[in-house]
Amino acid sequence: MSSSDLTSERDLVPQATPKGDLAPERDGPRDTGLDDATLHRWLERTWRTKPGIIGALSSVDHKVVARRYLVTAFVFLCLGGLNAVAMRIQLSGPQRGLIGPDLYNQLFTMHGVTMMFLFAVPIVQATGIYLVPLMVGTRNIAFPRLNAFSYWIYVSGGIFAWASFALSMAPDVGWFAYVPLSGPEFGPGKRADVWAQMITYTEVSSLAVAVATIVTVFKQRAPGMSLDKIPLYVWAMLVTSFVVVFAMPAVMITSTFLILDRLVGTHIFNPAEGGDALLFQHLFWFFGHPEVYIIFLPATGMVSSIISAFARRPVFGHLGLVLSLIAVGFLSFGLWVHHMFATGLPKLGASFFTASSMLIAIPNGLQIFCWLATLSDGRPVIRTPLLFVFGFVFTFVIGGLTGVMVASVPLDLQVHDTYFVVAHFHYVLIGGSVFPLLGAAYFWLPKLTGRMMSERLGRWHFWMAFIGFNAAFFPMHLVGLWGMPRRVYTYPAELGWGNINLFITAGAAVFFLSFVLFTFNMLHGALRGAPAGNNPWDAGTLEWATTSPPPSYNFARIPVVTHAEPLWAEREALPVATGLRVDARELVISTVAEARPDIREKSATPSIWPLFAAIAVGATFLYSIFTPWAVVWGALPIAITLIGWFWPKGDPEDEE
Amino acid sequence: MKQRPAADLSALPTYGIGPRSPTWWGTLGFMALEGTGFALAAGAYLYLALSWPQWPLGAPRPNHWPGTIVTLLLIVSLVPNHMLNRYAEQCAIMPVRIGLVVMSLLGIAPLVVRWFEFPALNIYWDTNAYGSMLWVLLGLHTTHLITDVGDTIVLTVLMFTRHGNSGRRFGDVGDNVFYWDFVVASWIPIYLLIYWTPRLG
Amino acid sequence: MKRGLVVLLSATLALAACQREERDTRPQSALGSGEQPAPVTTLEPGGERPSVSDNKAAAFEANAFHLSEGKRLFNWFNCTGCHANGGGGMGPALMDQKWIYGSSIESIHATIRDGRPNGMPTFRDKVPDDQIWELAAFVRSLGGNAPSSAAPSRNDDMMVHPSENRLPDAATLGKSP
Amino acid sequence: MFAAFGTTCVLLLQGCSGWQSALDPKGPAASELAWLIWFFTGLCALIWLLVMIALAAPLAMRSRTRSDPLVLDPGAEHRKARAVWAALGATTVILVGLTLLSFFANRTLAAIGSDAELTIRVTGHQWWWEVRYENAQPSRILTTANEIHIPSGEPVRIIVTSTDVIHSFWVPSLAGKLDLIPGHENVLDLMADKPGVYRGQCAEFCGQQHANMSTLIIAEPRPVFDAWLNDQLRSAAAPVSAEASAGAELFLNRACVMCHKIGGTVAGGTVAPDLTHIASRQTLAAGTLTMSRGNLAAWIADPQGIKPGAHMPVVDLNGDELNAIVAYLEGLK
Repeated sequence: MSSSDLTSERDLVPQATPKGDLAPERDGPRDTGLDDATLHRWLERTWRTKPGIIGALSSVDHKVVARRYLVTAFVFLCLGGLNAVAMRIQLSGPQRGLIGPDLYNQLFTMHGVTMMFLFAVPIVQATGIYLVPLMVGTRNIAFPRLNAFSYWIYVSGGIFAWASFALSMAPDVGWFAYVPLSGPEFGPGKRADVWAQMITYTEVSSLAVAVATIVTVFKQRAPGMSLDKIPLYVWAMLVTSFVVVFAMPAVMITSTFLILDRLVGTHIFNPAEGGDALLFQHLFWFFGHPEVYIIFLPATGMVSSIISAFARRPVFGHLGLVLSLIAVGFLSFGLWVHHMFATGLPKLGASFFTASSMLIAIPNGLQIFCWLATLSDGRPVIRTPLLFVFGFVFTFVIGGLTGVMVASVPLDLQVHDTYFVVAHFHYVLIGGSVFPLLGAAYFWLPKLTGRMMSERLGRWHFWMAFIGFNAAFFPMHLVGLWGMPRRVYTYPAELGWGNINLFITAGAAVFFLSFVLFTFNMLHGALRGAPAGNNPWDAGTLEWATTSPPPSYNFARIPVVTHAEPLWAEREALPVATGLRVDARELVISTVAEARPDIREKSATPSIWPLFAAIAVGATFLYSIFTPWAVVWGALPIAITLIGWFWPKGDPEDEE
Repeated sequence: MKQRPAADLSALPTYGIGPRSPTWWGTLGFMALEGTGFALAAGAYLYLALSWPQWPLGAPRPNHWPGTIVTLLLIVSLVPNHMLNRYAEQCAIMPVRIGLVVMSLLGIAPLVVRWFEFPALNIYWDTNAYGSMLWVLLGLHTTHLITDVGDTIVLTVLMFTRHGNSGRRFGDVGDNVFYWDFVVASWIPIYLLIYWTPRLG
Repeated sequence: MKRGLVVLLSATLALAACQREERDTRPQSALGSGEQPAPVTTLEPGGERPSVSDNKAAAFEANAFHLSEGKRLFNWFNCTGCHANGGGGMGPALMDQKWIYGSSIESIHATIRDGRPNGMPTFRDKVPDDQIWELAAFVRSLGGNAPSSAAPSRNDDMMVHPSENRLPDAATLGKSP
Repeated sequence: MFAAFGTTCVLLLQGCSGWQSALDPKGPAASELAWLIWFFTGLCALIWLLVMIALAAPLAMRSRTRSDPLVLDPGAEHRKARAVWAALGATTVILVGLTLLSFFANRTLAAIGSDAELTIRVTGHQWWWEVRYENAQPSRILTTANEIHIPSGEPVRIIVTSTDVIHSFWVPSLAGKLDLIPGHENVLDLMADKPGVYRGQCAEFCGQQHANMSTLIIAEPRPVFDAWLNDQLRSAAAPVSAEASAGAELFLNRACVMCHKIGGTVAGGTVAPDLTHIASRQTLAAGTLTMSRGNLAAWIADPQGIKPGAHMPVVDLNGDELNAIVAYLEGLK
């Protein structure tokens, strides 16, 4: 991107559109000409989250909702991590009797389910909920009540899953819960139903967030932020949200089919009556593979932001990176079968999926090359966020290359469902997503809290996490090749896997401790850290234009964007738009491609109804593992809460 | 950071209809994900149909008449639906009210006939996988239909209150029209799949 | 965060009162338990017999795992040979609400263990006691006498009758003898 | 870090001698795959090293003192573009190469069993393997469990399926894995180059005792194999001692007979492993225990302690009864 493509500000003059025979528009005070203090008073009164418990439960501020999401997801990360530690202790030696198979199976299922559905997807979406509106220069996410609703549904799904774990009825069928093991005959009790319904909760919530994110990026970008000026992180979230929209329905269909088979006796997966167990795997992995990219793509956006800030230049190959994001999004739907190479599919068909799996390595490779090119100008500023990016490249490239290995049909037959694959996907998911997320935490938490985290502790944290992670997961490649299958609660001593498993457990302990350190650093930073200021890293995107933490209205005046790195391009004074009302929640709706300001639309006011709706929907989901009639009985409260949600209350926001 | 005013937005309108409004895009997003769900359910049906040479597993053919009547009703409803859309664009309150009442009735009518569609499938959901898939497909679309009819009825009531005569509400009517089109469009492939693919074999 | 934890904790405590879905594969201690309940008479016409003061019944009759194990054993031990999936054949039907020797799990357990006149053999030595309890619990569920949240779902077999978890609850229908 | 890799390298050498290792191939399919694994690993390690050099190189440079991040050197940008294009081209070429390589490896694997004489049907159960040697003459069909004898040096066709949940048949030293799926039949061809015992394990999570569902492939020269097969086709040996006779009596009158089969007796259960020649096997309970008098007794006395969740129940037997049954089973060579 060169700096020559500044949008002429003349293009931004809005074109008034003729209106119908409506009552004359009621009007209120505008921000034009107000001094900063008055403007702040007005906007704060209009946009704040009201005090008190009801006010807190009614909040629709994207930053408040995102903070809740982040904290909740972090809690689930810790719980999932504790599961992992328990499993590692059991596996630290052959024939250990600490944990029996019944508990062990629940542990690894809860670990997978928690990490995938309650940590990874929510946390990348939460980061997007927080950052995307700030980065595109708007005052709230699109459909803020839907956003609040999504959080309540998510947290109730999480509580549901963990309460069932506390009751010893957690799912014990693996995070992909293959039938027939999870089916009506071999999965007695409610354990598999808990899996199926927990999926429904979390998918409803992430679909809602995805739609809100897409519309925010399409319609709420600051004036002048045409497609070529959208930050890479926002592109990544946009593509991710599209992948969510097309992938998540697959798992909802899968879990619905499963629950129907279990509850009302349909035969969708029953081979004796014309069903097929493999159909489950096709449907699940049609979601399951894109899921990996739902977790990974936002991380690439974080990496681009961090690299750009510390290499002190725009990322090399902006267009190439955007195109590769889109390419990965598309291709991610074409490789689900590589999870099923051992099911005995026709050889030629399987080979096609080898080719498509290899193909996705090309756009991913392009991203890595562009980042390396960005960094190659000279020694970058080495701070903790960038260290985690280095850790990301180190580990993710290993994960990507072992991904190329498992994409090969014959090779996969030796490593499928062994610890090699466990190592592979942890390198991809932790290396590819958790390391960037940790970097992002050091990078953006000062924006959330207004205070810096300790750099020294950050470096300690990085090296502990890096060494612990590699020590825990690298040897798994080997133990997998030596024949150790995944999901075994014990193994015989004669196979000689004892020492290496002990070593892995030690690595896992170090990795776990690094998170203890991280938690301390976060809390310490949030309470005692040095003040961050608006833009501690001198980065170029819009979230750094406002205070840390940002006010409830994000920006006192909506920025006008002239460059992909607006803060670098406009160092003297940031161009802003005026003319918005300050007594109502007004934000700028712009056109999809060029981001020409088009409408001054009202954003929804706080409401308690999304919480009520979430309770009604959640109760219906919970009840429906016991009887199909729950859907009928639940429809009434859901309808009532939705009417309460959408019915106009006479606020200025509703009436125009 | 210092700021300089660069654009004055005070003359912008306060609502927009169709693709100009975020709600329209939100509606489109939900259509995309629901459409994906339908497509996958239909894909599951076809997957099973192609895996079993003796599909539909010896089951009697469904009686297509209730389904055909629903289809005709849905197609006919498109005409008033689009008239309603035009009135909403013109922000004409009375014709919009009448149009919504008509659309509510035209939504309830196929639901009534839908009640007779389930027995006309001539098979139960627990007889075999073919029966299961028919009930799943029909059930999915019925849920869809009930949701949108409920939505239309609430909107109709809303338009008769003092909140009705506002630009945003007319935008909502436009989105409701848009969604009904989707309800109709998603039915056609399901109709063909349920009633006509078993007749092919 | 605090709020989340409090909610989580209180929900956990509230639910801890519910029945846990245990999968006890060794309900009685493995070795040396030895003692079988004292044998009862082989003839007990109609009605309930006094229940054994043994809490086996409670542990088995509403536990999903034991019910599903009972269903598996019902097929494995070829109970269907006479009772034909519960519909009855050479032996009486198990799905209706007629119970010749009582519908309590103790009565059914006694029937399987000690046998009954007119053809029901004794399985006292052939089937371990816990498995008899599992079978008895399952047989009860065939007539809708087990809670639907614990009763087995359909098998991956040909469909012969609606699965036990979909049967109308005999108790609430007032059909229980 | 280096310590970690050093340790793993040492451990790597130690692990190569395993009897359940993909890196210790004992048959043509596994050899082909081991070669493929090493080739991919080598190439990937090289690529990874190049990326790491590119990543570390800027650390050795001087830091840039440019004040305006938006002023870039057009010449340098141009050189970068060329480098990125070159890397992308190389990536594409390598990936195409690897795709072709795996395609041809697949063809090699498919060719292995085209002329197999022996067909074995392996059916997965929770948590053991039913093994049936197919034969045109019904009387020569052999059903056994958990241990698969094959003739060495010749291809064997294995047809796999399942009657309950999905399992996966995997003997790493001989071949890649293949799933056993109810309602599907899959075909795996394998061959052991030399006589030996190769361990395999279920590789698809199948419930509580997934960890204890292993199998042994015992490859023997053809004559030994034929002798074994003929031996196994015989009915069970009659009890020789008084204790064993008592054991046989107990076996037929207690819970054992409900599930197990012993050829030549009335015990005809088919839902559990066939015990006609159980004492000729090397392991018990699908590889959970080695075969010995003590382990047999332990297994019968407390199966739920050894393999919790397995379908073998705890049967109420007193010490004498237990010893008698063990004595009987021990004689079933």
